[in-house]
Amino acid sequence: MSTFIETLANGIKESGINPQKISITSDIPFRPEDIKYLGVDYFHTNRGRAVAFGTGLKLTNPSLKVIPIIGDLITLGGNHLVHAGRRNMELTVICINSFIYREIAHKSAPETTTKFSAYSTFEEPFNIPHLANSCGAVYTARWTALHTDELAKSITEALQKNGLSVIEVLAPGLNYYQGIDKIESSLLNFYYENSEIKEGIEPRETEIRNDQKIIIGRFTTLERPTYLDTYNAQLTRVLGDKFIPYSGAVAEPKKEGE
Amino acid sequence: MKPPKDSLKTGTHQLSGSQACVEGAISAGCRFLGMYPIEPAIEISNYFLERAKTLDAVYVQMEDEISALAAVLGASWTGRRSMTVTSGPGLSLMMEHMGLGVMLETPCVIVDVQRVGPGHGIPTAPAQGDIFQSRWGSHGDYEIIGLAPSTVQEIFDFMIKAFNFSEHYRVPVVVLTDGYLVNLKSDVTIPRAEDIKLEPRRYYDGPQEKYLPFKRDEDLIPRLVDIGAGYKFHVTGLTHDERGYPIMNEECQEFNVHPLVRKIRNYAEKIVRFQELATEDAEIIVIAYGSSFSAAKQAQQKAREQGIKTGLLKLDTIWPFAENRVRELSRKAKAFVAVEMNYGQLVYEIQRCSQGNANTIFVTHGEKGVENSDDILNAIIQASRENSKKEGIIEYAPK
Amino acid sequence: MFEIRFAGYGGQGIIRSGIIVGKAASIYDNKFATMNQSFGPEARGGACSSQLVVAETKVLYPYVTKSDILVAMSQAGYDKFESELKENGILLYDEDLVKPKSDRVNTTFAIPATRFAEELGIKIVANVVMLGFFTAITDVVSPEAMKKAIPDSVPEKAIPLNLKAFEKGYTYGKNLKKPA
Amino acid sequence: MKADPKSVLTGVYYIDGDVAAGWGALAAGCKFIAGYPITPSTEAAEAFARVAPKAGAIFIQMEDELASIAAVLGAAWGGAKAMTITSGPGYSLMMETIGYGAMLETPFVLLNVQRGGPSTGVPTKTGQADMMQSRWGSHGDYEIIAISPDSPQEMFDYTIKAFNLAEKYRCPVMIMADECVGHMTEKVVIPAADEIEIEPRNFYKGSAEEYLPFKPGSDLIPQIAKAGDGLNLFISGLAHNEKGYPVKKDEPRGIYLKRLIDKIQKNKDKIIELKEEETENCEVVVVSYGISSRVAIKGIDMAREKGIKVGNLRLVTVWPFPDEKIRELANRVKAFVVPEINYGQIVFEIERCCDGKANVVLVPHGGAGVHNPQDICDAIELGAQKEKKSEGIIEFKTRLEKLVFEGNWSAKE
Amino acid sequence: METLTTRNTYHPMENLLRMDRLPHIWCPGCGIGIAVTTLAAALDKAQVDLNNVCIVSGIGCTGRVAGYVKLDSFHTTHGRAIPFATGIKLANPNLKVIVFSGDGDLLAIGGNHFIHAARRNIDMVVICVNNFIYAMTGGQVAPTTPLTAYATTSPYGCVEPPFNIPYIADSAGAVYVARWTALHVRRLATSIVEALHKTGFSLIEVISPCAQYYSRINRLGDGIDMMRFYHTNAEIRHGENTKNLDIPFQSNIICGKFVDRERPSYTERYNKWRTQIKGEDNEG
Repeated sequence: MSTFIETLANGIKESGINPQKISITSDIPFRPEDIKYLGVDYFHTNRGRAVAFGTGLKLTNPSLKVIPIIGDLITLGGNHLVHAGRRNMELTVICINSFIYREIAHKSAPETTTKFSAYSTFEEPFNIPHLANSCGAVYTARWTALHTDELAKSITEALQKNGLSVIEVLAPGLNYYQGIDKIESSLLNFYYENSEIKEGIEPRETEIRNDQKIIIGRFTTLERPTYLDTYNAQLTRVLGDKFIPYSGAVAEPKKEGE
Repeated sequence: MKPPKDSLKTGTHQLSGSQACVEGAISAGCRFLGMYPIEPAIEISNYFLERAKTLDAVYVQMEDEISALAAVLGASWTGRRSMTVTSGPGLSLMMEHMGLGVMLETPCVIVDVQRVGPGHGIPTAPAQGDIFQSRWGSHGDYEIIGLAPSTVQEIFDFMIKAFNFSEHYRVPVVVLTDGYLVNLKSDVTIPRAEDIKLEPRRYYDGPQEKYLPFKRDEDLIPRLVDIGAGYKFHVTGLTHDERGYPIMNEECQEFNVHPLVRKIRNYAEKIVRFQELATEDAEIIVIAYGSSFSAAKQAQQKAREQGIKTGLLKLDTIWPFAENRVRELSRKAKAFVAVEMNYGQLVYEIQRCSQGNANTIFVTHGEKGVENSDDILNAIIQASRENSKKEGIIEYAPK
Repeated sequence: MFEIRFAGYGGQGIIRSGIIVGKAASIYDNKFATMNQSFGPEARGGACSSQLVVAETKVLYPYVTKSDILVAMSQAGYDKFESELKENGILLYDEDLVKPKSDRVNTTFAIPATRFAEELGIKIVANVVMLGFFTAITDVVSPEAMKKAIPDSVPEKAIPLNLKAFEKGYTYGKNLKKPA
Repeated sequence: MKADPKSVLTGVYYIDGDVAAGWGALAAGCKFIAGYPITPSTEAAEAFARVAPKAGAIFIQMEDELASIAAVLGAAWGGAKAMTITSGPGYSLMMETIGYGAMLETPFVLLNVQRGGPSTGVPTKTGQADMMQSRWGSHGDYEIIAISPDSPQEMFDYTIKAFNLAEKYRCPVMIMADECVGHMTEKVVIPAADEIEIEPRNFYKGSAEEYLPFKPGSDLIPQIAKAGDGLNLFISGLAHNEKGYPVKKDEPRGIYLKRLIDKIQKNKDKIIELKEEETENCEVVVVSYGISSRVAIKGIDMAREKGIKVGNLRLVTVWPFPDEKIRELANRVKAFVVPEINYGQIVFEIERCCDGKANVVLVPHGGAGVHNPQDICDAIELGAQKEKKSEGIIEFKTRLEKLVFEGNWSAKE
Repeated sequence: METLTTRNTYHPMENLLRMDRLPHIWCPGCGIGIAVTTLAAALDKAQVDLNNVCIVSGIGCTGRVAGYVKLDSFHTTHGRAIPFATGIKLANPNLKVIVFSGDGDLLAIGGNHFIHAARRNIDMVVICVNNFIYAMTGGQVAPTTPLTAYATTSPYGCVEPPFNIPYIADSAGAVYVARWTALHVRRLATSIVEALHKTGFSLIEVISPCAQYYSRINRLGDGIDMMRFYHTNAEIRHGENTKNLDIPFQSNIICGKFVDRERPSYTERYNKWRTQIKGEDNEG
């Protein structure tokens, strides 16, 4: 079992939520064993669509807790994330930031070029917590994958939040999920050692820069009505009795003999 | 027109399909790659980036394939030869801009390294499942040109062809290869600059104030100018007239869109390319393209050894489809054996053009390995034993 | 079969006119009626039109090719669609808003619909006045059907006023002895 | 199962095709529509948004078409009957996820109100040029079902049918309408709820241990599950086996992947709906779909007045394609006449199935309007007169084409 | 070099507009025309060579701007003006690229490109006309529609909070961020000039009336009424923290220049990388 899955499992366990009511939507291919271990439903969505897929899932069955885990920066799916934030869709988004900050890493990690990382050489990354915050997320945090206890705690807190939570996890290459290889572990250690916890800092200040330590921690937590809260309140206000408060869209099952 | 000498790696080198693709593009004058990484097309973009270091070439990894092709179209209008590389899921995302490319008649090349689909499919396994998609995947009516190289050398050669076609016909050209071929290593001969013929861009050369971006030449193709050259032209994805101004009626729709189809269909015979092997006396004709070619060739030869008069038609261009040649062959042959790494796509075209003259047998190829020719050979044998005309497509079922 | 064109400018209820007649014909007169309207930027600002085909059997071709009836509520609408009107086609127009060419004397009918509507207290029912006139002059729909269709298409509070407007146009049409 | 009375707006209406489709979805038990505004399909979304809150259903306008269809798939796996609504450009954006949906065998419905293309084309006017795209637009091999309604009443009826087919065959079902039908206002009769038959979702009810999400039944269709039922679902867009686990690169995958095609192809007879008229003793048969099939009747009537024996075959389901029917007709007619609002799409399928036995005449139209019935009549006459078999498709030269390219037409806004 | 006033005609607008395409499609009372006029004034003031300016629009009412402006102009697909412009800019860095489009186009379907172009700091001026609604398709809810405001796809009031566009642009990395209403033509022109002279991703939001849909559905009067509303409710606060720039339904609109900073642009970083690599290669 990879460290991340164990962290996730701990986070879920602490939250007290029945794993059977949790769905993970992700564009990262998890292994069946990991999902079995977590005891959740898992949807390997197409690239970038984990949040949008999760939106459909959550709205259809609001009793579910949905955890979109999105990888490879937030390239394809960035739009879905910011809009989910705006709507305050009740999702616990885990952003795996595998973008290799070459300039930062250059200092100590000698061998950083994995297959996907060659591209990042001349680009600057997003400040994900700041972006999430600017579009309305109710919970933002950033940890490295080695901050297992802190990360698990953040997952627990985020699962208990009503609204869009965004937890950024700094972890190198995608292989991390299949077990860490040598290059990645050296990079991960580098992240770990070069990070500094600053809880509650304004997300604007958490930009990852090569001339300073990586700022990690829980940055914001606030209360805002969720999409469905707003929806039900507004329609009740306007439609009164004619409105059937929305509680889900699960279809009736086929009965015996039908 | 000739490529600039210093960009060429003239000589014979051992190259992977990915490298051959990039060398071909660079030889064809391509200086812009907009892409988004996807298996199994990553090597191509990595190698382009490698080569871009020493050339005046632009490389950009966009946020997704939608924007990758959008950027390529924009770049092409500045006068740079531009391309993108992708694989199935990415090609699906590019579909809307394929239509824009067609509508703006923008020269560009899309390399599709096919993998098993639909959905994620099997990212690392080669396939030929995007054949129909490349032709029909965007909404509305249009035609494109599709090329399918079969060897590493052909990847190099076809990239030059692709750019030449796209400049000449002002249409997106799709190069349909797959994960097997781009990873294959083989000797590739890169000619000297003076031996490579490049189609120059069809620039407008009349008086500036008379420029009409969509006024067609005799051969239905309009002339281009670059952004920044002072023409102040307008182009739109809406149905437009010669000036490029939108006009929303059925007459203008006819005026605008019919030529998009015609400019390819009318010149299909000039575009279509194929290679034939022993088709003169053949009863059974194997039709194959892309990576399936070498296994098909093997099977064809083995069948000949067994005394079955077998020929081979290898399609270099998939689109436009080699209609006339298949029709001609259908009158001579007893059966076609269509070989594809999918569950039946181009075979529908073959069946259509066989006009009920020849049987059409379909073989799914590749699951036992791209090199494996057993199923093809067995299908040939099955076809040779069948003496009556059968309706519809006969699916070869492996024993 | 009738091919009918309603033309005017935005805000006059031109589309609604097509819907009301279509509804009256197809639901209350048991005929077949297919209505189409123009959409998008071309439908904004000035010109606005709807086309309606009414027939005894299913309408196959959904657009007006040559209209039997043109209802013009604006000069621009009239100018645009006049050429589409059949040689012996009927022209109905608001006499204060449209100045038609005079070459169709026998089949041209005028009504001060907007002025009547203003007299009734609200300009926006001009189209309903026109519909009353339309019902009186042409054989497309029965007045009974129209009187059922109008209440379906307007807010409840406005029903009496609209029916009054319809009556006004209808009576004016019935009393009109000869074409203008 | 009968429709839920809360969701059925029983009555007689005078509404447009888009609205009828929106209401049809609600009647079919659809509780979730995610969409993004695009002309000319928006009215369907607006209609649903208006009625949904009163029936416990929801409409959500997503940020784009990619998100809309992804949300619909999520909703379907959450257990909802779900639909998205779009037109050409949006449809192109959805292509990746449609293939993904087919791979997951997700039941969902997609309404495409076609407009003039390619690219932005003519947004406010009609077209039928997404027909091949609907079948082939995503990468890889898969099959879908496509229905083409010709009136607002059919927009209502066939939206319900689309949902039923989606449930039954667990595949994307496309309603390939067009602007003309979508924006056309006609009488629509909505029956009482107990007269509407809807296909309930065939949820898996067995134990979690035994559940195989992609194990097919005898009809080749697996039973579906939904999230949150403790089944520990593992659902992936990777090529997967019956358990849903990814197959390896070198493993044989044909048996799993080909079923996506077979489950439609082998149930074809049950899916295909055709409307035939006077095809028994005709010399020419007109094959059409959607709005063109209505306009075609007008052309057919004109040709019949001239004494030509013309049959009419309307494809209500366009995909899967009725190969056998065309083949059978090809044996006894001289020609097929195919009016489509495109420059040749379904006509290729007809040419393919007629095995060189009859001529195939295409009556093309670029869109932004419908055919001139006179063109169809002339094409029928051409088909009836031509004794010799022509090679390939005969493209009829329409009046519009002559006007634009040979007449004195000049572009005016 | 060619500028608007060197083109020797009577009125600068005549030099920027395709006179042969007028009248335009915008409704009476719309603010887009004002924004275009202001762009003309700004181009004149900025003294840029018009041959080197290229304008790209997406789809929507504002998307039609490219069609009326006499520059090399591209009317692209919905939401994709920014990536199309990115291709142009990277392929020919000498060009000045202006993206002129609407809120739905840039922030809904184009949201991803918006944040990524800002992150990459692609050198372009993005003018986003925000009228709070999808007008071209007839008044659907937009990601900028204020909470509780009506639209055809939110017939019972909008249930989604709107974006604060300057805040997103800022958080994604834009180097210049400003907001004005269609009333602030002179200040808007100044902002456009400043943005044209910046290297990097500049965003200018222009709050604009939509009399035909937004105002009509929400009973806010016509274009003039909206202008009056801006007159009384717009408040200029230069340098305001972008997080405070939400626009609730019919309340204060904070305008001004909020961000003006320096970050290396994509092209600068790319070229720097190439020089480095070339250097390394030479050493090797």
